[in-house]
Amino acid sequence: MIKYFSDIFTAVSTIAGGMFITLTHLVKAKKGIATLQYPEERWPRPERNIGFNSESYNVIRSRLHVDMDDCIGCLKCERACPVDCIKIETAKAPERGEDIKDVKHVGITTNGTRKAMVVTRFDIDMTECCYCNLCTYPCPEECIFMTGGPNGKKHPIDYEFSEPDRSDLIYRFAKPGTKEGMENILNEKSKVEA
Amino acid sequence: MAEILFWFIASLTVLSAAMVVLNNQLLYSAIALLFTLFGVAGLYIYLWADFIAGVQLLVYIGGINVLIIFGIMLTNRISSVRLSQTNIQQGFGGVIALWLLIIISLVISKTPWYQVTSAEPSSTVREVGTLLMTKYLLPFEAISILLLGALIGAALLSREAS
Amino acid sequence: MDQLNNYLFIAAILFSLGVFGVMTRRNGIAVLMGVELILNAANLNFIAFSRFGGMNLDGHIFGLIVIVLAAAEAAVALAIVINIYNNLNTINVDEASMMKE
Amino acid sequence: MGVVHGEEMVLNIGPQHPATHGVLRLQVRTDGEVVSQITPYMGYLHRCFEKHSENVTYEQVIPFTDRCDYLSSMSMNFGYVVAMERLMEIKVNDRVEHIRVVMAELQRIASHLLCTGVFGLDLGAFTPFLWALRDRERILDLFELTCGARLLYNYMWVGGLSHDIPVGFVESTFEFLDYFEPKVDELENILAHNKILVERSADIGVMPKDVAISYGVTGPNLRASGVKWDLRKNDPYSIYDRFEFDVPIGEGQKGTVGDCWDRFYVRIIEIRESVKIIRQALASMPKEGDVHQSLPKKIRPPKGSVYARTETPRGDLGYYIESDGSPIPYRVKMRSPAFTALSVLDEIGAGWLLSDVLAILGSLDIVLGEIDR
Amino acid sequence: MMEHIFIHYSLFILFLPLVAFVIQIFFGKRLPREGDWVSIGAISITLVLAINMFVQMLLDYDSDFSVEASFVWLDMGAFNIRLGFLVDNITIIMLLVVALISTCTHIFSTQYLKGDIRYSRYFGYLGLFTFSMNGIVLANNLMSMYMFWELVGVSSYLLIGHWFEKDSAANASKKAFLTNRVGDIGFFIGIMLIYSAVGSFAFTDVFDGVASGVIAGTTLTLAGVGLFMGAMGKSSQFPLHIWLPDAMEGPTPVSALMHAATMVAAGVYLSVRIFPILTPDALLVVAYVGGFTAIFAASIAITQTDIKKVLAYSTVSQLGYMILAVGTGVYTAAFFHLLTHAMFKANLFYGSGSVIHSMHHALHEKHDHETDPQDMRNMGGFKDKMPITYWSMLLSTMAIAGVPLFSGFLSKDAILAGTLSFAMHHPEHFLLPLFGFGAALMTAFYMFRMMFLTFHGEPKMPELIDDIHESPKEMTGPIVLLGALSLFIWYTLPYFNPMSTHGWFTDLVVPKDAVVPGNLSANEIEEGAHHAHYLAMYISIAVATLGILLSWATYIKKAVSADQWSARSGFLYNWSLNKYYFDENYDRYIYQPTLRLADKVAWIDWELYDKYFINGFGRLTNWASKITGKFDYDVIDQLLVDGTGRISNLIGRKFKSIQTGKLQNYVLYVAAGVIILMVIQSF
Amino acid sequence: MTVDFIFDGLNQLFPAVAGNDFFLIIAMLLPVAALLGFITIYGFGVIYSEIKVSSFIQDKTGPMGQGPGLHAGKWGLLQPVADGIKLFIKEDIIPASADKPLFILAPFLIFIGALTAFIAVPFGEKIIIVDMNIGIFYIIGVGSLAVIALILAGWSSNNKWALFGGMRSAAQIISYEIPAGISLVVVIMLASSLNMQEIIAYQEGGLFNWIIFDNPFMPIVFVIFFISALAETNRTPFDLPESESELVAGFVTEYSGTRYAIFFLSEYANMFVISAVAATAFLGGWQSPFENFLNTPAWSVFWMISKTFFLIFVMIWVRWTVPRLRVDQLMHLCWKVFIPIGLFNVFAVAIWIVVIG
Repeated sequence: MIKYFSDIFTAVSTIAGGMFITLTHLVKAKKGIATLQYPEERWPRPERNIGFNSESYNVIRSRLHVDMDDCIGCLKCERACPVDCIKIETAKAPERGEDIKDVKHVGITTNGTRKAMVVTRFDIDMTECCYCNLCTYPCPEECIFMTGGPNGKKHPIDYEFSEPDRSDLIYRFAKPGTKEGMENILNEKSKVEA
Repeated sequence: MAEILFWFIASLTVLSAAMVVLNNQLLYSAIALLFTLFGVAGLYIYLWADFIAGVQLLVYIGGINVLIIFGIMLTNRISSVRLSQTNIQQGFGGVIALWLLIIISLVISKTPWYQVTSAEPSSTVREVGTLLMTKYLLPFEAISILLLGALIGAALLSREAS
Repeated sequence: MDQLNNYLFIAAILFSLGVFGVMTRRNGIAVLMGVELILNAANLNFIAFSRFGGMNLDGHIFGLIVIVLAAAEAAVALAIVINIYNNLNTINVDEASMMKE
Repeated sequence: MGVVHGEEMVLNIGPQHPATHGVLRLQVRTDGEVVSQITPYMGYLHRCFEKHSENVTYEQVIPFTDRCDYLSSMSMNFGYVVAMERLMEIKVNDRVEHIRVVMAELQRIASHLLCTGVFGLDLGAFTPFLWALRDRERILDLFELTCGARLLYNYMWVGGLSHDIPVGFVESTFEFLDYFEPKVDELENILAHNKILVERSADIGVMPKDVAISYGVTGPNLRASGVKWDLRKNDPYSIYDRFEFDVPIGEGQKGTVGDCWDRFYVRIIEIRESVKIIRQALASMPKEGDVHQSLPKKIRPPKGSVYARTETPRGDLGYYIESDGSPIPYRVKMRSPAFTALSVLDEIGAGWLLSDVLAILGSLDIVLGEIDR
Repeated sequence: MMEHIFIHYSLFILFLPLVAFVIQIFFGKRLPREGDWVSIGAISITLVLAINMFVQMLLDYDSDFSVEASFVWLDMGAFNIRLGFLVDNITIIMLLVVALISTCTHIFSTQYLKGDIRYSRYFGYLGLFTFSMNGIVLANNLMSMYMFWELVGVSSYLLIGHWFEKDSAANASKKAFLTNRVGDIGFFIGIMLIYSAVGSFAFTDVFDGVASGVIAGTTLTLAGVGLFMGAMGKSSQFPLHIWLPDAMEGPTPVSALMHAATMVAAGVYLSVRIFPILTPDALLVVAYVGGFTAIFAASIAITQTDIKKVLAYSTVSQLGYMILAVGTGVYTAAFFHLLTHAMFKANLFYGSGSVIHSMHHALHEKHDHETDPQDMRNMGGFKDKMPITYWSMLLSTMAIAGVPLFSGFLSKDAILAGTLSFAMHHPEHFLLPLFGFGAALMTAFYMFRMMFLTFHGEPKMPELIDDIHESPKEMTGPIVLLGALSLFIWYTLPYFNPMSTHGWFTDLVVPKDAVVPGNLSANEIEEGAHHAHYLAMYISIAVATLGILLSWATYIKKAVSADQWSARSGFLYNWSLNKYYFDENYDRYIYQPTLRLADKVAWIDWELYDKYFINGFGRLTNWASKITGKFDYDVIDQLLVDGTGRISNLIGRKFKSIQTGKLQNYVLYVAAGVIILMVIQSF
Repeated sequence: MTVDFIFDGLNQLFPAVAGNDFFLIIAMLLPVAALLGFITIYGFGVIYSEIKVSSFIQDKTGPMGQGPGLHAGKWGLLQPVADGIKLFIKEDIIPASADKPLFILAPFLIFIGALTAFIAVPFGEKIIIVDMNIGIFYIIGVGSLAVIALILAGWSSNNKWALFGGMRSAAQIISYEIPAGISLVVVIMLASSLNMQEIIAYQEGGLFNWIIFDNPFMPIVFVIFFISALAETNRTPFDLPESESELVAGFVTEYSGTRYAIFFLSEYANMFVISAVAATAFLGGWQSPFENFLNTPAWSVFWMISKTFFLIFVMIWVRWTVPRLRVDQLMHLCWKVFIPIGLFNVFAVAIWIVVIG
């Protein structure tokens, strides 16, 4: 009998306590609200500072971007990728370090490396990408990176890269016409040699 | 207007009562019974018996009909949708029932009923309550004991033998 | 609407339908529904006589008692029906005829 | 005479059901509402983790471990790198170890928050779930600040970390802990002692000590059954032997030892203990130290095998790695804690009502990614 | 309505045991000590109230004191039933008796039934019994008395059958119940006769009605005899006495409470209450029934070996005394004897219970479950082992045997004197005093026989004697108290004359003149009794002494061999031992014949009527005329007699198929039948 | 009452064709139309408040919008409207193996139950559609219709979850009608009338004349009634019939579109009715809490609705606080806690009335 009433008492008191807690949340609604009004408000990207000389160093994992002008076609990123979403094809440049105007190939990277290969295809399938960031580390020219990476000022952070067409998520970084241009050049060259 | 409504209710009652006994799907019968009970409750209101109508709503619809539906659910393979049943001696029974109706109707129409016209009572609840507590105290107590007995009996019947 | 006979006729129809149901249905619960119809018919007569026949509120009392009776009856009947179902795995009343002999 | 026995019914709970925490299918036999047998069917989330690992290099396995227990990726990374470092005999510096411990404990808090919140949700209390998620978001913010990802971090590498922690991380973590501690009390007050929740979970789904041990159940589930077993204490890895913390066990405070309530409450106490560890680790963390110091240039472990186990929020996580000397692992086997927790479900869940089974399932805190792998 | 404080007291006394009953039934199992303290508490309160009432009665000392209160219970227009209380001196004394014995029983039972599985229920039933007994005592009208009468029957049924696992107990309870029903039929008929004449149930109205002659003559006699039949049932008078000895299957405290002191006294109480409406004819019936019962039961008691059976038949005998006293008009004496008898007989039962209890334990120690612990042939020599029981039982035995200085002497003396004076007035009824004195002689004999067999002499089962020991305090307490109450001193209070019945009692319960015209006046008898008093006293002392001496000679001195005597007395001994074959005779002449009646009738039909009459007649006529005989045989016998049977057989076989066992078919037939009837009716 | 009032009004307005049956039909339909309008508006309001209160309790903002169009109005005010529109234009699926007639009948039955109960709810001294003698009794009686509708919905869906939900809700509602009824019996004993208006009239004269303050037992009675009301409307912690973590959505699992919307609306309508009954029976109905203050008919509507909404708010508040009970605990609570205490209250109040009142 005592248990019966003490059970009723605990039930009433604990439920009343819980209701008091929820009531405080209701009353102090203005203070505690955690929601962001998405289209109007965006998620604040944390400004990351790891103490390097670059003032802000963002490691935000967003979509991949390749600076084609710097890519030397070393295939390190392709090998690092655990899911094989990067596909690179290269062609040997006629001359190391020379610009080839026809295919908009720049011969020297910003780091000053002379390029021996022309990248004819650099495709990243973002539907397969697992955002592990592994491809960015081996790159000797730091030309592949997640947007918002070290060159964050050039590339704004964005995570709204949904596309109506699935094939639009295959990013083709090789400059348009490179492949055909290189084929033409190589054909001409072989013809000349022949 | 009220006349039309009366006949509407009466026909609802009778038709759904026919559904109750003629339909072969048990659950449809039960739902038809619901409408019959509703109709009878409506007729009670025409008979100035608002309290009885309320009791009819509460006990019949809220209690007995639900109980019947529960009974149907508990005594059938409920995961199959069709809860049908079959009839026996339909022809003979139909004839007998019809005859019964005819004879009762004859009796009703032939009998010169003693009728009085009384005024509509303002509220029946208080009077019914007073009657229950005075004149009909014994039946009232008896019926409550009966109810208690039925309760215990039903509980006992459906209890697991240990 | 203000005629006693109307109500008596409705009650008579309900009664015969109820009797028909009781006589013909094989399913125990369906039989029970027939019984409910009969009780309702009786009740309707009580209330009708209560208004027209000078029974005044006594008819109401009887109506109440009948309703309570119906409730008790339904409870017990369903308990029995469920028992029959548990024992015989059917509630067809014509198959529950062990008391025949 | 007899009570009404409902016909035996076979219910499929899931694979799409609000209470299965993922794509789990439970085939449940019920008599009325009483469950007589539970058969879990798994594999809806099977991703061939182990087979996959035999085809990628050692460092490429780490992103896959993330995806096993997606609610405690840090701990999964941690287990793998501990195993690899044992295999390659790498000793990492103190700063790395401290950061790893902080991350793992933060992850434990996040995971337990989700578990307790979802347990409430399973029992019908919606609000505490959202409060728990709100606080979990703060932890995910800290992770994002650290490594840029909110869920799948790939943060711990063999021999180090992918990044050092950013400037201000320690301060913001302390700030978070100060904010967080009263919230745990609030969570406990609204949920743990609520009479209805106690009624729903106390004495329900009791997992006795011997059952838990014979089924190989680990982690909070085992501790709730009254076994003081925590790898951080019993088989210390990393630097856990340097910190002071208690290992809470179920005491049967509201019912029997090893009931749902105990499993639930042990997690709440563990949150508090984790907070303690984080405070100690942050305070004693060396200011200097290169997180890439012992990072091997090329991961090519010697021929041999290793089995290493760590304590994740769900229990003992074991990695068995066999190397044939090539840069690609010969075999990676993962012993996942939630798998054993799920296997005990039929043992402790049969005989209860349907609602209780879902409460028991919620209290076991399973993650399908790890079970199916 | 309830202006007098006694009404409040009575209300409490009536309903407290009922409250205890309800509590015991619903919560008994859960209360500490299974709740016996609830019952004991309730009953103690009633005892205190009863004593209070008693003391106030003594202080007021008003012989005409009477208060009454009633209310309408059932209002059915012209027919209404009132319930109410009538409190007068008789009621107060009865209440005291009931409360006192009931309290003693409750206390006694705590030990006697210790460890019983239905302990709390037992106390609950005791409460119910006390409630209903008080109800009888307090009733102011026949109807409510009848109700409580039946309630007493129910609760005695429950209590006798307390150990219903034993077949004998279950049968005894049924027997008691059914036998009582027989008497109650008469009671009910009597009530209805009176009601139909007087139109009221209340005693006062009935008495007024009788006085004013509304009901008189044969009707009144019949009503009186009818009411007395109820008393016969309850007080177990011949020939309805058979249930009481069997009722000893119940727990011994129950026997003490109901079958010695209270329930069986209800019959006497009823007779006393309705005394004014008993006509001389009815009284004569009463007197003869009582007198015969007294001597008849005493003669059975002489030979019984079961200690409780002896007491039971002694009870029947003593009740016969009381009824005899009522019949001869000295109802004061009857009531006085009721009072004293309640005390000493309850005590005797307690004592026997104590002995049985001790025997039972002793047998239990020896793991002997075969020996009957109630059989006196297994006892003997308990005197030193159970001194308290022995001495108090001895006091009560003295009282019942009519030894001077004990209560029984006073009351018995009064009865005998009344009987004697009645016989003096009406010499044709000389048998009545003979019954009285004969019974007194036998009582003295068999009571001391019981004492000697139980407590004196050599132990018959020496292996038990070490385990025999005095019962605990809860049991000896009531024994001592009631033993003390067997002394004369309490009953002759203001005068202290051990030889005279003149005490507070006689003045309080003065006999009122019967209201029936032509009845012999109670006062007249009283006068006569005074004259016959000394004669009666001497005879009774002589008779008692003779009985005791005879007993002493037989069982202590062994001067007279009991076996020889029994052998010599032949069938008389056997008859007595077998209770005059009453049960067997009932069985043989009433139950079995009824059962066999159908067989007999059938037999008569076939064997006598058919074979000898029809066929014989046929043969006779055949002998006279073959044609007539053939006609007779073919037409009468085959066609009409057998043919009827065959046709009904045939019809039965045909109609058997109608009985399908399906209710719905029956409904159909019924409906069809109704329709056919209605159609026929309309033509 | 209102019907007569409108009928008289129409007759006076058009004396030429007075007494026309057509007027009577209008007089009957008008209140019904008003009622439907009220339920719709009330539905929007209560759904909005449910969303908002739950959001604030959970530290969210709930639906917010900066203007009409995409964002559901200012502060999300148009969210319920948008929800409603969505539900009504959604495809209405009837499962192939369902029992079609009953599947269609069930939502209407429950809606009829909710709607017909409204006509006995008093909003003011004259503002009540039908002032019945047995008003409070009538509402309890009509409320039991929901049970049948729920069983039908659960059964006819031919889905195990739905069946479980239907049976559970039926058992639950039937059981909790008893403590609710017992609590109302106490009120009826005090007011000695079944008429809603007379019950309110009994509580005339300010806050402390309300039945809830009538004697020390009444708060307990009120709490029992209110919790039973929660159970009868299938609200948390008694939302077992539609408990989403167990039974997916209970008896409405297979319902979609308009039919689902009707179930949804009926639940909220039942909440209003039961809160209105509670307000009437315990909190003085449409009477102002202060004697002779704001006690005009217009204010009476305000008081009634604000009391009702306060109770609805408490229901919402409770819903977002507590977990859900289990079936046997639910029954335990009803039969072993509420009914004994309720019966005790009946006796206690009866004694109180005789001894003190």
